[in-house]
Amino acid sequence: MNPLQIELPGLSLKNPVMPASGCFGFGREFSQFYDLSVLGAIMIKATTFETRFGNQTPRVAETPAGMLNAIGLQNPGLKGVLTNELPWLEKFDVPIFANVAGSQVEDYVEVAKEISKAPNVKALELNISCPNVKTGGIAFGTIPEVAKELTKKVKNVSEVPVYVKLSPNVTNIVEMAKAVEDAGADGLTMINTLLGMRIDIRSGQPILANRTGGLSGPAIKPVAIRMIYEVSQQVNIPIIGMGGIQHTDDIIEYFYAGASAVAIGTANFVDPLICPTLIKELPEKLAELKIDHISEIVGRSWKNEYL
Amino acid sequence: MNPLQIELPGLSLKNPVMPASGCFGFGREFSQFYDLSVLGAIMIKATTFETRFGNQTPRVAETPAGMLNAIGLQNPGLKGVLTNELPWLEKFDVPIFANVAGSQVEDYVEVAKEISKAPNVKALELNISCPNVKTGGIAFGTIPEVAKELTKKVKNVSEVPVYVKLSPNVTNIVEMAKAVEDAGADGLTMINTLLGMRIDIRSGQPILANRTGGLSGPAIKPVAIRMIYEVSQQVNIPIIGMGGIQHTDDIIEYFYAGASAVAIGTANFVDPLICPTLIKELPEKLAELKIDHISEIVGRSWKNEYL
Amino acid sequence: MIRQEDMTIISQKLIATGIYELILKGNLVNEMEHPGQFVHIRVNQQVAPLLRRPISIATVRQDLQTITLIYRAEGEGTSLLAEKKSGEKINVMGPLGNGFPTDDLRKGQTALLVGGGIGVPPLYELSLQLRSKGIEVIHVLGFESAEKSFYLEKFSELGKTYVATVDGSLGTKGFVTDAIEQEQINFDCLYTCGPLPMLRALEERYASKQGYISLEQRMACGIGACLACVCHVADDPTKKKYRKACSDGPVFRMGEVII
Amino acid sequence: MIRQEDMTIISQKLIATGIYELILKGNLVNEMEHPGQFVHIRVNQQVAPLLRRPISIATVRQDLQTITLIYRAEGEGTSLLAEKKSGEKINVMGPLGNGFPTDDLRKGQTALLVGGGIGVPPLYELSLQLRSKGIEVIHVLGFESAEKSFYLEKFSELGKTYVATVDGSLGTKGFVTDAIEQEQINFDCLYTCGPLPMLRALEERYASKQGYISLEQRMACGIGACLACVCHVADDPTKKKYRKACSDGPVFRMGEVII
Ligand SMILES: Cc1cc2nc3c(=O)[nH]c(=O)nc-3n(C[C@H](O)[C@H](O)[C@H](O)COP(=O)(O)OP(=O)(O)OC[C@H]3O[C@@H](n4cnc5c(N)ncnc54)[C@H](O)[C@@H]3O)c2cc1C
Ligand SMILES: Cc1cc2nc3c(=O)[nH]c(=O)nc-3n(C[C@H](O)[C@H](O)[C@H](O)COP(=O)(O)OP(=O)(O)OC[C@H]3O[C@@H](n4cnc5c(N)ncnc54)[C@H](O)[C@@H]3O)c2cc1C
Ligand SMILES: Cc1cc2nc3c(=O)[nH]c(=O)nc-3n(C[C@H](O)[C@H](O)[C@H](O)COP(=O)(O)O)c2cc1C
Ligand SMILES: Cc1cc2nc3c(=O)[nH]c(=O)nc-3n(C[C@H](O)[C@H](O)[C@H](O)COP(=O)(O)O)c2cc1C
Ligand code: FES
Ligand code: FES
Repeated sequence: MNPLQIELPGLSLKNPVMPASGCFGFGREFSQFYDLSVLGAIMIKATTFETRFGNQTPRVAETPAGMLNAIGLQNPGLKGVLTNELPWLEKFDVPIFANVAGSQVEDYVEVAKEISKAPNVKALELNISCPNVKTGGIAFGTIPEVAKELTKKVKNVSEVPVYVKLSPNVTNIVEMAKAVEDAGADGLTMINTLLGMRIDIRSGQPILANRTGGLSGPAIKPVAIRMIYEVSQQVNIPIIGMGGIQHTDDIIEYFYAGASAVAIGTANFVDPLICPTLIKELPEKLAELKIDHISEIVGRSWKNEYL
Repeated sequence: MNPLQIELPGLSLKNPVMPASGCFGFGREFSQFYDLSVLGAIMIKATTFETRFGNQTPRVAETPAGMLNAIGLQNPGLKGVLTNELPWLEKFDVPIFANVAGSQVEDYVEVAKEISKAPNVKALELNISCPNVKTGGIAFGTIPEVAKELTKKVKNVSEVPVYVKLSPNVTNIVEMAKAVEDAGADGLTMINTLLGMRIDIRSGQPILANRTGGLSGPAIKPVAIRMIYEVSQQVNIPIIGMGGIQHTDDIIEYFYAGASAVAIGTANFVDPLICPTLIKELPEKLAELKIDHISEIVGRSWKNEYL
Repeated sequence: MIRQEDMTIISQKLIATGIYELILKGNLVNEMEHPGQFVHIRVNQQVAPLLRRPISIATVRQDLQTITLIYRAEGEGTSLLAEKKSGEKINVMGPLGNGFPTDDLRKGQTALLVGGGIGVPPLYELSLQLRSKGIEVIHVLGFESAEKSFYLEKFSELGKTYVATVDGSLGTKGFVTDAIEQEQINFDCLYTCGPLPMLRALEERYASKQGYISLEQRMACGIGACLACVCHVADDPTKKKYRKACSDGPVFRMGEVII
Repeated sequence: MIRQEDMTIISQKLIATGIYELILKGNLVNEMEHPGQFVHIRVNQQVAPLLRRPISIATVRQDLQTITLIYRAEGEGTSLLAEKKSGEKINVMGPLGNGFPTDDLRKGQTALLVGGGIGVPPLYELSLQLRSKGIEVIHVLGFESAEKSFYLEKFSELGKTYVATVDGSLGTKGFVTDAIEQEQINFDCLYTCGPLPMLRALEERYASKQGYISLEQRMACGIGACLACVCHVADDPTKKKYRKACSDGPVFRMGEVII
């Protein structure tokens, strides 16, 4: 038995480790380093209806154990992704999560409808939480009713399961999670980045051209773990956890908190081989901890709470 | 002219650097290391009406560039603080911010009323944002209307200016800030800790006995800077900034973001001399950056935005 | 007085599987007197690991101005510490806490020193000081396995030394309590340091005896300011009295606090 | 092919105020060909500093299997790098990006190499390679001050070398553009690397000439995946075309991208 094999709504994965959206492009660059077929899945860069250039540079800034980014959803647009990126990815034996973004409901719906027809797209990841887009973006991710409506509309048109990516920049993450579950979401992915800023000491100005950006990396892991711990106890759909994962210990921590799979973002920039390395090390770590199958430990931190 | 001397509602400080509440006890331990009179002010440990033991241990856990704590407002209670702690602090030439906490409105009001009469208490810091107390605590800090009501009631009884300490665990920090400004708050202190968790790999259980805790330290600085940047543009009361300060560069960054003074929390645990060291180094840093007086640079990041 | 100092590493040696012996030199040694006190170490100047690490003082050599620490390299901080080489400096705060009282016993009486794993190191200086007062010492040291045991010869030079290992690879198979019973050891005062379950077992068995336990707690400040490391006081119906392991402890009279 | 390797530090020297020369050895050197390419360095294995640091390759010695990097120790990452000693290992990813094309010029033609501050290093390998093709090289190097200048003799050995310093402590007082005008330098192709204002000034003045600029941008991945380092393409009315400094650059034909 493969101790890493997992089943999620709409897809069966050879392992629970996948690169997070926006940290892996459409895979081309990383295919120089390894065969992408080893991955559990790939979450591709956000796709919007129109081609987008995104924000001005600088678009990244380092922070203590973290980084800020304000890429601004740069992507080749629905047509570009359907024509050039997804077909290229077909040569790998790996399911794709298509990260769907937009400025208005119609954009999301149109992208979801079309991209969910691509043969290797096995699930959508509804990005209602990108902090770096001025129009709309963030509101979808912070008002439960709005998130619910959007999720419903996307569910109506999608040919594949829909996962909703939650923003951590909210007072009540459980409320958001329940709203999208009610709307029919098949799963959750969390967390997106925390809104942050860094100011340059010489110029007195924010380093990012967009001024604020999204905080990712190890710094945010405790916030992500806490949110997954809270949400996983209150919903009945699986969670793909992310935020600062660098080691197999981090993966185990996410599972204990309540995640059923994990995604690796920022760490890909530090070590392009991080995903295959973690996939390789994970069975050993499980053996060391006397865990037969990774699914056993989903939510262990709260399932054992009253033992 | 002293380039560090600043004026805040209700107090005139010889410098803008003070230890943050809960990270300095009532000063006794640090008085072994240096003369507390060098400090701009002292924010003492939260005082509640009753004596509190707080949470079970473990109460702290380390995280990447940060730490979690769930002390649970352990303190000797109003009477203990008035009898033993504040009189002892009188031997130092340093104004005290009394951090006021409670589980219900009446507690806050009672503590505020009495503690604001102490001769060395020059301001109150209303702690509406402690994430580690089960009853009430957090709600005061996340619902604008509730925060507003509480602030009004405390303002009514306080003999000294009232600063309100904001929680970062909210969707809209500006809304919270405006609510307490409307209620008559004289200033803001921000940020309190982000709610987080860490799970032990061996046991599968959260490290903290309280399960969740408050994240502090360098990891949270980008979030604090962003919030102060947003809030300082929307309110007319001064902000005392805190979150991960370790170097004079960090202090400058907080001022650029919009803070008028700063507090040092977690760094006191790493280096008990951090406050006097930063106070000593700050004039040099200002000279290097060609800043005549620290007040000049409050909000520079957004004041120059359209130059 | 508690101070911070950049102490110089004189030597760093692997003495058992995962266990290092670190010798540090500096003026701070002048302040160190009591066995059972500890130092708080900053392993680097970066933001991670953020907090200091508490490590007991295993021996003090005033003549050489050195202290010896023995620690297990396991997590992030101690693993980084293990990479340091002699000649490098390391920031140390100390001495912290109150040590084991050695005045309760008279010459000729017997002290039983019971250590478990990384609780063993502070007992070495304690044993030295008790011996120098003419007190007889018996050691019972518990380890996971033979390969993780250390300082057995050194302890043997000071007094009878029994060992228990969980896997039975050395001495009695089992826990220190098994060894004590097996050897039917008699003593006037118990001194112990190690994992909580061990301390609890000893406190229960020897409740009627005089003894001191050294308590491990997760710490932040190490000086009594943050209240991370508190424990309840025994027989306190208000449940509001407390002691801080860092500044009131880490050594407490058996029965003084709830463990 | 791009790879990661733990390269060995052969030497690390302070060569000017705040400027270090670092020589690294490893198999990765086999992959390095083009002047203007860079490596992406992980200064330690901790979580902070989190990101790699991009540093240009200043020279390659295939025979010795070494590369030389020249960098300014200023921020957190480069300051930690400066503490490393020979014998230590350091994780290097590279070679990254496309270098300066050297095929545009014929033997006997003249190349003008203009560098500013830490933009100077990649020009050294470029100069070596141009010279080996029989192309004449002229260098104009700008620094803040004499004490921050470096490699002047080495450049002089390859061709005429003019210096400009902001404070006038060496060569022409002012910027590289002042020096070029003062010396009335003629050339067939311009190669330049340095701060943005310098690049802009050169592009403006020599718009009609052939030339290549090497662009600095804040980077995360360094391999073209994160889109941190993009720039707009010139003459693109849609404003949606872009180039990535890390993988399409860092060297661009003058006028190709908006800087
Ligand atoms: C008073 C006292 C004396 C000690 N003396 C010794 C000694 O002589 N030799 C020795 O090997 N160990 C000793 N310890 C335990 C030692 O402090 C921990 O093993 C060490 O802090 C773990 O750090 P790490 O970097 O390996 O682990 P990490 O997991 O990286 O530590 C993360 C955080 O948790 C804390 N922590 C983790 N485990 C423990 C623990 N068991 N006790 C307290 N804090 C912990 C760390 O201090 C740090 O803040 C002592 C502890 C105390 C409180
Ligand atoms: C293609 C390329 C080649 C380079 N070649 C050299 C070289 O040969 N020698 C040299 O000294 N410098 C070079 N630089 C600049 C060098 O990368 C930065 O000076 C360095 O990253 C700053 O790191 P730090 O740790 O000192 O600063 P920190 O302030 O700690 O850096 C924080 C973050 O900002 C980034 N950053 C800060 N300043 C710059 C900058 N000027 N350019 C790009 N990123 C920056 C860092 O990479 C890091 O991600 C090059 C940059 C690029 C893009
Ligand atoms: C440079 C960068 C770009 C990102 N772009 C996207 C994106 O397009 N869509 C999305 O849903 N999340 C995006 N994210 C968020 C990540 O997918 C992930 O949720 C977050 O970074 C936390 O994981 P990490 O700490 O492992 O990076 C981006 C993150 C980074 C750092
Ligand atoms: C151990 C600990 C205890 C704290 N106790 C209090 C408290 O009693 N009242 C309060 O308002 N804030 C408390 N805080 C929050 C700090 O005052 C400060 O807002 C926060 O830690 C961010 O600053 P820092 O990153 O510099 O620590 C506490 C923080 C820590 C780490
Ligand atoms: S560790 Fe801070 S009070 Fe003990
Ligand atoms: S640095 Fe990531 S695309 Fe250039």
